[in-house]
Amino acid sequence: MSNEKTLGEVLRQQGVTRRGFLKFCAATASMMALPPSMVPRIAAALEKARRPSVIWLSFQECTGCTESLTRSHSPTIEGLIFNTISLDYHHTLQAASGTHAELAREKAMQENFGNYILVVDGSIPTANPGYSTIAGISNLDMLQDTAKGAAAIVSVGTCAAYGGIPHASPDPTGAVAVTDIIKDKPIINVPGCPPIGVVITGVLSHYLTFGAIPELDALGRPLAFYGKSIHDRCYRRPFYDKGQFAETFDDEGAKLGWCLYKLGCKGPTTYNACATTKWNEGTSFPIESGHPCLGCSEPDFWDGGGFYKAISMPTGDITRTAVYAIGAGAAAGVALGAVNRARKKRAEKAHEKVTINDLEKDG
Amino acid sequence: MSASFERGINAFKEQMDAPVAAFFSSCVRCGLCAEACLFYTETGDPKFTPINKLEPMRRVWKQEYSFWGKLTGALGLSKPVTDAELTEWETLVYDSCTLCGRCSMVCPVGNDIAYMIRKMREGMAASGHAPEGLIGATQRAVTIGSPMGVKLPALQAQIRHAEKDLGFSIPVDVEGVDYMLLLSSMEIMNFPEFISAVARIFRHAGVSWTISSEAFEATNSGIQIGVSEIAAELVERIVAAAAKLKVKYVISPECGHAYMAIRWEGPNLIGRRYDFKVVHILELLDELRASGRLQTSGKETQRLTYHDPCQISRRGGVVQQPRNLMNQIAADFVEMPETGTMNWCCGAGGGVSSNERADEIRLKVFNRKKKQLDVIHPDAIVSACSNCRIHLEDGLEEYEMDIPVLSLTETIAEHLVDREQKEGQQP
Amino acid sequence: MTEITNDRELHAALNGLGAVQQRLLAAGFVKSVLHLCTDERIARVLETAADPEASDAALAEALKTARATTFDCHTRCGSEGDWLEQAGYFVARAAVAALTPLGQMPGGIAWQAAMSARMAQTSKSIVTGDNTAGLESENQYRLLAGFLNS
Amino acid sequence: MTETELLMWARGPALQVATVIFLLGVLVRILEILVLGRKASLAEARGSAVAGGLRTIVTRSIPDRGTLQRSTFNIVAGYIFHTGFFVVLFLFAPHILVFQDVLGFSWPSIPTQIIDATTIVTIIALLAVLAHRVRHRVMRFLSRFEDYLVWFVTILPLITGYFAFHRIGLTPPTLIAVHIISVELLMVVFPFTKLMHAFTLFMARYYNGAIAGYRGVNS
Repeated sequence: MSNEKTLGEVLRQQGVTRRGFLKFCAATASMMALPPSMVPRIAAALEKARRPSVIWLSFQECTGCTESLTRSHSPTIEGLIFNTISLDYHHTLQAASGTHAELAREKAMQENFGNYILVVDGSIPTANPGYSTIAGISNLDMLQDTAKGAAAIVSVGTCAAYGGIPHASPDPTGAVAVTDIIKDKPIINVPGCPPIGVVITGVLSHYLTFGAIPELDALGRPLAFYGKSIHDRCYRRPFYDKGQFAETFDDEGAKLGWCLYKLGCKGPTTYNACATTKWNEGTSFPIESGHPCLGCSEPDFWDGGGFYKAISMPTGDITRTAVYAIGAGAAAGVALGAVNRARKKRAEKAHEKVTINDLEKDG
Repeated sequence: MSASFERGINAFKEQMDAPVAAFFSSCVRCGLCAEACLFYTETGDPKFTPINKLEPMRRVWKQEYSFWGKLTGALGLSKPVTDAELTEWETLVYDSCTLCGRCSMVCPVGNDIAYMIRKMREGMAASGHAPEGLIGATQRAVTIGSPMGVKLPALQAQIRHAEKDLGFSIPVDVEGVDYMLLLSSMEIMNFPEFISAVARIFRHAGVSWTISSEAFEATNSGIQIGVSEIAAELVERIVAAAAKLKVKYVISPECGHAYMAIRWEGPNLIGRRYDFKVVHILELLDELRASGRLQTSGKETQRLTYHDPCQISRRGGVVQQPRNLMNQIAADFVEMPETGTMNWCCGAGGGVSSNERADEIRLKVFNRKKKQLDVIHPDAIVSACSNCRIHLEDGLEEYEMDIPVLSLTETIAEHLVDREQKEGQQP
Repeated sequence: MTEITNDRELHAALNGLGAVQQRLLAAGFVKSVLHLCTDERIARVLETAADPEASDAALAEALKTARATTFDCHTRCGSEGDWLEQAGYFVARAAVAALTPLGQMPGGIAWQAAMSARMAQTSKSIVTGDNTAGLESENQYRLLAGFLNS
Repeated sequence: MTETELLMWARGPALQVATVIFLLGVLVRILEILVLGRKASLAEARGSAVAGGLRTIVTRSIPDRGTLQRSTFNIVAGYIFHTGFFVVLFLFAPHILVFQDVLGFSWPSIPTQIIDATTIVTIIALLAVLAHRVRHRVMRFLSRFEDYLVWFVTILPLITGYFAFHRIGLTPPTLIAVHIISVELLMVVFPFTKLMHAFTLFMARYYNGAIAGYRGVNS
């Protein structure tokens, strides 16, 4: 694919009007929590941006991230923007296969060395490189090799960002995140299982607009999308504050749309844009559909003690432990009490009668 | 044999029981008990904080009776109590605690601190840390029969004197009567009017009573110094006399700790129940009043207040009776602020008055009583304990307050309706 | 010729008297047992009490001294009692009664002085062992009768 | 250790251990007291010991007027922090969920805004209590290391809880883990310190009231 044309040219070729373009820029700005004054700058930058080469590597993954991306809002401005990059390598989407496919990757790497964007989905097995290979190349080797010439890396999905489900206990493959392997490149984590399509494109837009990676949180996520917790933006939040909770999935509270905290919602500890951006063309998001947030954009969300148990809940069976402890405590208490009684009895036995002649010490 | 540190520690161990353990376990060191103790409020010295007075005993409890204490003890992390510490605590346990139990009413977790001080004194006495004055009183109580050395001839002289004044005889060693009256040495020595007053009231009310020549002393130095065996011996004398005279009741006189000793501690000291009942003189008087057998005429017009002796009201439960009696004979009976079971101690109970070393502090802390009196300005104070009376007089003198102190029983006797009149009224 | 033969008459007669008269009589009661008190202060205050012309200020001062004396010689609870000292205490107490302003002593000032004087005598008799019960009261009856008849 | 591992440790093994130490310790302490026993009084009763004991358990929560006047600050601050602590502990929805998990039953929660405000007030009251302890001559005199330790482990869950609720400083799972660990610290320290008063005060009040009630006194 050619990457000679600017984004503006491509968009016009595709019949996108100036107005539609600006609308997209405004939407992007708002999504990234940028002030409206930034819209012209985004427009100008995108207008001039050259279609960058993008190499997409899929490791231990389920293709859910790609599904999210491709099935989102089609045909939409995100779809167009997708067309505006030069996706030079992507297992699922590229036409080429086998040797040709790998050649495409190598070619893109050579031609755009130092400038291409590397997108990774899926985690990297480290227990044994043979657990996941592409064209005989281990994921680890391929990642290290491809990362060398990348301008920036975008870890799409929780697996690439934090190890995700392959990393979940007992983690047979020794799955790790991109950040565990690559230390010398700017890396943007776009976690989620899957991430929201619009967020993926939004991150790319930002990079195209500003030529730099966006501001990230401590977990490497763009603050623009991951700056607020689901809980903070959740439309059911007032129920939480008022103490109105659904106790089961079919009780009155659930029907009335009360807070799902007691059903294990991870909203309070999950940072993502679901509650505002929503899914399926802004239709809804899991909580809106009556299901608690799983916390999929957080590290180790699979090992958080169960999807239907609140994050503050004991993981084990405390009741049983308590019963044993009470039993043992009762036995120990009675035993120690008996020792004390015996001690008192001994003291009583050792008592020597105090008479009026015993009230002063000798000497 | 003599007192020894080991015997003292052993006594501490003997004294531990569930209440003590619960109390020590519960203390959060909030310091509220300090504000309930006149020895703290009037000196401002935190060492007088009631719970601090128990510190050596608390450590013995912790080290001997709690698993955590035993564990730290085994690891050499806890410091055993020393004899020097007991010496240091001697003044806190005997000189600056009257066992008044006001702290026990205030403690938010419910610690009965006075209950524990009483127990702690067992160990202090056994370890030779009792004050000289109390040792002397205890020795006299056992050998002579009175802590003040009052012998039978002295009582007999007072009785003769009273009989002459009264014009009728006072029953001594009369078998088969209902009541046996006990007296405190203080009454025999300092307030012999009490004997006449009781005699007049009982004659008026038709109470059949007697005084025992073998056990007339009500006080019990044993419970003050903290030696249960001695206390028991003194109680046994009364029990024997009561049995000999076959009385139904034994009357505890106007004395605080005597009531505690004979009414509440007595049966537990001797390890068996009595065959008779113990009543406080005020209980009996109120009963006579209620049943109409005690009739008074006229009321004191002076502004009178009633000082609750701690062992009679807060620790003894005779709270309402004196008030009924006061209302019977006083037109202007006014309560001190914080009265009844919350009354402030005069500062000399619990053996403090027998202990010369405590003279200075007991007068100093009387200031608390002064503050109470300053609020109501009574013309006279009525009380029901010779020791309270003497100390109130002492304290009032010290603070240059001109308020007479009266005995409730004696004041009632002043208001008795004439016997002839009373008989005339009866149908 | 008035005669006083018992306490009831004594009490009634005493309380029928005025302040000065009561004080003078009370001083007489104290005087007859004064030898039982070793504290010189009591003898001094007694002079004031026996002075019909004594000023209120002098009386108040004397009362203060008498009171202080009682506190110095009473027997504390639990301390070893000495009946001779105790006799002195009752003399002092009688002096206090004598000097107390009328109406501030329940039972009357002369009456209380009489009672305390008797107790002083009884205290002494406890030591000496002689049966003096009643002697002091007879003496008081005579004193009062003499006073009333003079 | 990742933050999730820390959280899982706090919710899992650490909680198990803390529960065992807490319950075992508390039970031993209580039984050590009870088994020691006390002699029944042989004196004739004037009132009911049982009624007096039960009565004092309740009435001792209300200070007498004189004490309230003399120790107003101590009592008011004490009341606020105790009440606040219990409100936050027992009426915050996530806490109730934990109790429900262990006990099998639950009760209604109160709005989080109230919990939030209560937490602040409780923290302030605890700070005031500490200042009072350091400055008041009696409390300073009586205080030992244990008193400061107990204060620390009491205020810690409130502070960590506040931080966790508002997600201040660290990532939420870490904050929650720290909060849970601070509670576990409180549980572990509990049986070895005066924190035991939360249980033994009922015994102490009962005995106090029973001793007095037997004599016909309302203590």
